[in-house]
Amino acid sequence: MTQEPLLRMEHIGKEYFGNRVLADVNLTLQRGEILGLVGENGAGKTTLMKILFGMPVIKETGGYEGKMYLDGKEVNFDSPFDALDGGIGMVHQEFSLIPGFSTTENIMLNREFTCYSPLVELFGERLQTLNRPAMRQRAAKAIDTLGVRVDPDMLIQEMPVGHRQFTEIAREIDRESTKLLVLDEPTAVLTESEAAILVKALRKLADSGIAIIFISHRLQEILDLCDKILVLRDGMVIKEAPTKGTEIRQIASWMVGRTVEDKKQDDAVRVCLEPILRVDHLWVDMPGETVRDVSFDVCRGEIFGIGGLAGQGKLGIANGIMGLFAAGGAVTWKGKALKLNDPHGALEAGMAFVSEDRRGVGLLLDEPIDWNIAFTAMQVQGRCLKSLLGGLIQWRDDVAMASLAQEYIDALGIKCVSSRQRAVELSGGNQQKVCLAKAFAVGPELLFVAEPTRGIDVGAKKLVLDTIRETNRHKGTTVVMISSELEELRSICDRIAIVDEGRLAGMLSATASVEDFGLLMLGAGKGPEVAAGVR
Amino acid sequence: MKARRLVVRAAALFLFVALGVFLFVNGKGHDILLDNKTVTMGDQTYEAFASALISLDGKKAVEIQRRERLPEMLVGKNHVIRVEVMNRGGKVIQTREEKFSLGLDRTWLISLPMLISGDARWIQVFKTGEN
Amino acid sequence: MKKIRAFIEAAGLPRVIIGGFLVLLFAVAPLAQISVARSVSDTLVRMAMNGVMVLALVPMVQSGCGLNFGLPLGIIAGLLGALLSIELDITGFAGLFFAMGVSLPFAAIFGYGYGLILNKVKGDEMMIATYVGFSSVSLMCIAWQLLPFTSPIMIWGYGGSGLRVTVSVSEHWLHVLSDFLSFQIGNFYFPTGMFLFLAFMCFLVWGFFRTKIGTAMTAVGSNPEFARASGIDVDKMRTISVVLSTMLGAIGIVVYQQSFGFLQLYTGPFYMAFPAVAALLLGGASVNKATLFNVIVGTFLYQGICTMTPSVINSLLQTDMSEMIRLIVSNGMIIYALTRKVQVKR
Amino acid sequence: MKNKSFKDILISNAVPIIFLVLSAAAIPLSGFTTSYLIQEMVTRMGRNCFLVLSLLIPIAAGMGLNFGMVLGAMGGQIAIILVTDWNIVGMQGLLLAAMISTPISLALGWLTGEILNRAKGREMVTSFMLGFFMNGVYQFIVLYGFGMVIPVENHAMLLSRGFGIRNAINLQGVRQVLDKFLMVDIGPIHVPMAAFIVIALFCLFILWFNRTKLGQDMRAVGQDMAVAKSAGIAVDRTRIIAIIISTVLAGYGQIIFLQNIGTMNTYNAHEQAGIFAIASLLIGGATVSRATITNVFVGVMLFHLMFVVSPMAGKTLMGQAQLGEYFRVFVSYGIIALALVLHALRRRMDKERERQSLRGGDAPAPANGH
Repeated sequence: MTQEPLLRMEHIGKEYFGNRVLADVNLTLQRGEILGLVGENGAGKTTLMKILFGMPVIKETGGYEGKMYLDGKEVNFDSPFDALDGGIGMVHQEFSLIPGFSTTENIMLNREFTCYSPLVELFGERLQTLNRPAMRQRAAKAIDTLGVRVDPDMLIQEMPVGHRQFTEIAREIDRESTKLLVLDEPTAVLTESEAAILVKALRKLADSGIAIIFISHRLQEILDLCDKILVLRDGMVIKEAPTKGTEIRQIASWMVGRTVEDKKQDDAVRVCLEPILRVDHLWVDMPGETVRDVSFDVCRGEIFGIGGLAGQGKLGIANGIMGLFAAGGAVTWKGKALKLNDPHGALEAGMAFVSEDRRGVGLLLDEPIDWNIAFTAMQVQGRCLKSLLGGLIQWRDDVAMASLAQEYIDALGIKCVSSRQRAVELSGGNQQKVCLAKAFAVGPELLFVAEPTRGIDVGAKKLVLDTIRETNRHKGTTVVMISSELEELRSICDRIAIVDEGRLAGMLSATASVEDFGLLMLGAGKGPEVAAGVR
Repeated sequence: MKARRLVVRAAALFLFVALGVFLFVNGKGHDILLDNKTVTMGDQTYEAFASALISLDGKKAVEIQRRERLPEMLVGKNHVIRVEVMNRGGKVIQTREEKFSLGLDRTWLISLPMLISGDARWIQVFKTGEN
Repeated sequence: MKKIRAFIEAAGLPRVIIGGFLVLLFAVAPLAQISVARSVSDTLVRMAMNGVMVLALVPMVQSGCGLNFGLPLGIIAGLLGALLSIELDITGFAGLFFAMGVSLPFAAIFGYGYGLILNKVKGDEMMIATYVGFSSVSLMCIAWQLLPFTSPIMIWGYGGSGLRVTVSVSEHWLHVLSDFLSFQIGNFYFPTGMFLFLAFMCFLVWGFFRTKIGTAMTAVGSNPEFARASGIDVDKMRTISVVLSTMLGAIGIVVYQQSFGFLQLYTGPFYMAFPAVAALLLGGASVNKATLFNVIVGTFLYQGICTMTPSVINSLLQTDMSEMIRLIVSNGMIIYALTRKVQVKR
Repeated sequence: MKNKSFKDILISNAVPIIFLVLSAAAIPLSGFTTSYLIQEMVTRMGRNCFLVLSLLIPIAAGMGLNFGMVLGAMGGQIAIILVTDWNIVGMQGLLLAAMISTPISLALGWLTGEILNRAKGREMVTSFMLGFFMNGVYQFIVLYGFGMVIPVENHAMLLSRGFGIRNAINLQGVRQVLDKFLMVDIGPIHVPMAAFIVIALFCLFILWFNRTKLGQDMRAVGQDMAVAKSAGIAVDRTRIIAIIISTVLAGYGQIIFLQNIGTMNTYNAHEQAGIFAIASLLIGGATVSRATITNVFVGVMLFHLMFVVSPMAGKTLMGQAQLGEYFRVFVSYGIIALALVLHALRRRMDKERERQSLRGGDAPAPANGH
């Protein structure tokens, strides 16, 4: 008779607004077992954990399918607090610590030990005074359990990142009821030595009977730490395997291995005529997408892809060159040095950018479509303006704006009531088309497109990609496309560079094997042979 | 536990209100008019006397002459008045001490002749506009 | 029922309530032996008097700098212009336009500095604007004492030093704008000149927001990140809007003064921003979106309440409640706008 | 290293130091004697510290300067009007005023808290406007309520029309009862001990409060609302409690202030209470996000030193006392403006630094050169 597993998830599925993100996921976890959960961005890892943790967003978007059992009892958490009570601790990617509090105060946050004070009878529980010595003792014990050295009295804001991570884990395991700990990319911010300490600490925890779900992109860690791995791709379980006997290469191919059925439409071998854009030692300070040192060339007329996992810096490249975030290094455009940190200069030089942050940067949500499409062209190139008083005053030409907008509404098939409709009222796909139209309206020689298909439905995805290809083929626009979806890049690009930890991990032809890409993305394949093509 | 807390809170609220009432009564300032005029109440006439020393609550005495009306201030409810009637030579000829308590009205009139004669109506609420 | 709800939604609840209240006031005015024609006329005069100052808030709202509680800065510039024009003894239209003309460079300089500050404190503009306004007014209190003006109209005759608290414009340009082309029918007086001027200023602002820069400014207010990505210098646009707001404030106070008859120095400009802000919000503007329509409707409603409550309520209830009603309506309006869910996007 | 920390101390205490220097320069110009100045300072400390202390708790809860404290002051004033009318005198009157102000301030504080929870991120400007708004309501109550709805016995307090409180009322019943209760003479200086004892008790309360669970929760909420919420702290409720405490205490503070002055400016005493208290706190070196008890004492002292000295210094310097008076008004507003600007700048710099730390350690140094 087998022991009832600690956690059993059966046939879990989830749809967001008709968009399926998880389908039929099964998972079991024994006490003291460590499960490595891997998958590309958007594979459904986070959603799965949100379901487990009872995040309100799941309920608000219509709940989930399937059943969860904890200790053999069916559970359905209404809120993260229920999940905590149920014995699930979660360490999120972003720190959830109070910066001005000490380690002890953070570990004991809202679970402080208190002493009775008579005023409680009058004004309620919260007028008890804190029992700091007891708190400190308890916190020190929790830190000890991890087997690390963290000063219980040090303020979080003065701590190295690694210690913050330990503090957060200590808080989760300090709860008496914690049976299962979920760690979402805990090592992403750690140095290698810190990560090693963490891995050791987690092992120790598991030995004490706590089950752990460990999410990471660093496959070596997964192999070192976990008992078994679960690979998710496109919301489905691709593979469940014990770590013993599994190799990084295998995992990588499971993760990214979609068969390329999408044959290239024009297979003519395209040769690089001349580099139109030359990037030397670029660094970009974009929060969460830091670029450290990147050099590459883009050829005139090609579609150049930049791939890599989220947070590795691929988005930073475009944002940096377009002047949206502080950048340094040298960028040469058509033989001339491009001034960095100057969005106007980049636009004037003939580049355009479709931002990944559609609603934040890409659109004027409260303004009509024609404003959105014509604005950049008007401001940079003086289009859609009419001169009054002999050019003294430049007035907005609403008619010209409307006709320009209409042109793209027709060309891209933007579904809207009229060009006066406000952008906020459009669907995601149509908003993306408006963003593209805005970039096209400038008539760029080089177009940066970042995550063009994020958050839009399948039909719209194809349309958007086709539009990009069309522009490249017929207008001769050079395109730099940045995407987390490798398949998308492979279907449209000529060459693809993979970025890892703010540096170029390698550059491959779009026809290279999926495994090679996977290895580069996971930072496991740094070697001379794949690094060919990197200048 | 819950019940105890409720009781404690109710008691505190009660104490709060009680203290308020206590302060209200005990801290109320009253204007007292000491009156040494001849008054006629019904068929009875009380003659004012030449002068008297009056002490309220044992404080230093003040002297009042015939047909005078002196304002004094008292705080709280219960008080003692002591009147020493003097003859023309300044000699005390009669002493009388009375306890009295004041209601919530602000201004009170004490008729000294009536007090000395023992008429119970010696202290009355003084209404502005009358007299 | 549905139609009514839709109407309320479209017009905004406060506007409906205040509008209804105003209609009620006009309706009961005859009962209180108040001439409706006279009241309407008063309302219009005050509306034209204050219109430009309310208009002065629009550029900053549109560029995302929030409500310009720092309007006193513009008012100070306007006062300087007006004082100079009186000092030089220029009368009539010449004096009025001289005052405006001279106040503009002052306003531009003040606005520029003020804009620089506001660019450094994005997100906290309103509170800082309020105190920049307050402290500049109190600083000018010192200046009014020290500035070497000599015209006997404005300095204390004896026993005091510095400028008077109120300086009359009656010998220079009282009502020159108000009376321009004005007409009177019975009790009804219409200050045509002021309305023409207000219309002209509105036209200028309207025209400005149709220019390339004006369009860019609107985009900055709507989404600064978008504007930056389109190559717009966001800080520059914000500075321009602040300068513009300050300049309009300067012109606004001169218009106000020629109708009011006095310059109010010292603590006079202290609280002048609040009625203007309340009027704009009453007109349906939000913290980050305002139109000329909001200006006109808001000023009319607000000044209507200010004109009607003293006369009607006083004569009906025999008490003067107007000041409180004004305080409650105007500040209540501002709080309502601040606590609305739709907040300034950053 | 040591040099740097000295410089840091100078920078972080720039505001109080500047004021100290300014006042030091102005004292000889004013011509006041030392003993006069000390007496003034002692009196004014006793009068104002309580009001300023009431600002501390919302700052700890991350709600900035509580411009809504004027609501508490209004509550205190209404209580004082009632007590004066009922002619409850002496210590009893003072205590009763405090007791009456409590429920009023409680309600007003709750209202403020509710409204501020709807305006997160712009608490200060909202509480500021709320002060103006409630000023209208206060006027309504005092000008019409008293004598019409609330019976007033003492007709001397009413306007001649028969209702509404006069512009200035005489608080003879409670005048300086707290100050005189335990007046101790130290040399030529009269020290109102009782007032200082009350203030000391308040300080102890704050210190004790900081050690309670509620105080801990407030600091957590003040530093990071989202984290506090995810840890299960009732953020909105905690914020409301912070404002309620501040409002109630501001009511007491205003009562203490008024008993010292002895007369009340019915229609603007509360406005001044707010502005002077906030300016004092800031002059003491506090910021919008951090204030200590020391800031309060230093601030009250420096602010009032300037307040006393500047008219006479103005007179000596320029021949006009009026100038000095304008100057101190300017300083009150100017210091608030400056503190707000500095706060905004610092917040921006912190954000910047946060980002710098995200930047890879081996990235080329930014800013210079590029």
